[in-house]
Amino acid sequence: MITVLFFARYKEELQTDRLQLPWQDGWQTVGDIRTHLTQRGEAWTVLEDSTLMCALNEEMCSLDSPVQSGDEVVFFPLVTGG
Amino acid sequence: MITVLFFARYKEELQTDRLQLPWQDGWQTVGDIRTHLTQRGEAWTVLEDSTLMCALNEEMCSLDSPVQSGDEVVFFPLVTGG
Amino acid sequence: MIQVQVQEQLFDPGALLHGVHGANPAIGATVCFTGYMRDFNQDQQVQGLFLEHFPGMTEKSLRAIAEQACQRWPLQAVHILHRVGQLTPSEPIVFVGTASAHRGDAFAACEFIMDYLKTRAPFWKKEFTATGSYWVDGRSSDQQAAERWNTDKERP
Amino acid sequence: MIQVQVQEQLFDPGALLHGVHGANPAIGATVCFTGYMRDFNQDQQVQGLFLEHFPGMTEKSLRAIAEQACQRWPLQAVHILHRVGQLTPSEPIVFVGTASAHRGDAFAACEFIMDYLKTRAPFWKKEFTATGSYWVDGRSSDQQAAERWNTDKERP
Repeated sequence: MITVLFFARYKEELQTDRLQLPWQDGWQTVGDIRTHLTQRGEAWTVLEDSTLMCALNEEMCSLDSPVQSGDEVVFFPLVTGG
Repeated sequence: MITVLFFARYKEELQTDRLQLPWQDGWQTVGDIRTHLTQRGEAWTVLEDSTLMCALNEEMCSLDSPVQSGDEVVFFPLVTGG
Repeated sequence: MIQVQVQEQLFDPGALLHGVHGANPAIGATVCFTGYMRDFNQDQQVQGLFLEHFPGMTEKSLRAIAEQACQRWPLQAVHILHRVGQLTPSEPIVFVGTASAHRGDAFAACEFIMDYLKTRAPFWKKEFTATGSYWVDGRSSDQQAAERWNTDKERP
Repeated sequence: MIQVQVQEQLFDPGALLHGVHGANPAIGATVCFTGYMRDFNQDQQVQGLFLEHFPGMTEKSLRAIAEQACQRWPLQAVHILHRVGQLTPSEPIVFVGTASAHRGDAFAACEFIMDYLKTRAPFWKKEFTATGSYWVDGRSSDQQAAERWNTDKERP
């Protein structure tokens, strides 16, 4: 199982802030989770955003970061605090 | 007539904060006033300080700045405010 | 020495400035940045701002940025406060205060923290205008400002 | 928009910070530097500080520095306050506050003003220690800090 969270614009466009995905053999990186989601259809292509940022278990990560079952993966647009 | 002011360390070492010098033909620059003063004797060599700063009529200036009778010339060490 | 706060409530930047110095006689310099909500952005009048964040990560990421600053410069105090939720124009959004024996370190650390906060802390702004509400886009100038610090030099 | 004060009395840096913003909704960022008296310098405990200045030139030179900053960066407010006379440890000596739409301009202007103030405003410090009183020497690092700004670049 992988928990996926979305924030800000992604959350609104996907109309969801949280998903639970049953673990699939072959998943190796955060990027694989993204690819899985973008194949769900039109709305999900928002995650192909070139400035997409991601976090793994509450730490910033890259799309290359390895995932395993039980992880929490978060996708969000460029941050704009301050 | 030239009015000369001293501040901080110079003022203490010279034991004066203000002089009036009768105008002398041949004076052209602030540097000429300094040379005149350093020739007064031992204590006055404090003005040969390589980091000496100067002001002319309440504006920072250089030793090359031209003077004329009636001017106020000020000599002081490197400033240390802030 | 490091203090990090994330809160909805309005705060008083002047009171925080006093806290950064804290009457510590070893401190020679404090630099305090305050970011305020403007009523104008991208040619539009802005009436309100909503600041979303990722609660699990927000304080952690601010603390990590403060710790990096303390490793780069000798600091006596770092205080970061960032608001979340609903804001109105002229309200303070963020405060970053740094204290050091010497001014150069306090300036560099404060600017470093703001540049990193702008690009590495999980906050997102949504602006409310007469024509609707819009998520604010991240700016490439902010990314560039943060990249200035990627060298070994203490100053960009 | 430019405010310059030279005074003997203690001042409240937090209150000045509020004044720099002044509830102007066009201001997105303020940067406030406060310089404090330290109780230690050059391996000696310092008990007091006397700040001499050249009254005819002091405010004029501070105002000229503020005006140069306003020519280099788009600023909404500049406030410089410098104390003179007798000070005790932990007291604030100098405050420089800048306000701008964007943070980079406020940071650069505030640091520029401090670097110029340190090398171009007629103040001299005399420290009082257990072994006597000493005029503080000007530092070449301050001269170098000021020279960073002599290029056309907005940032050193």
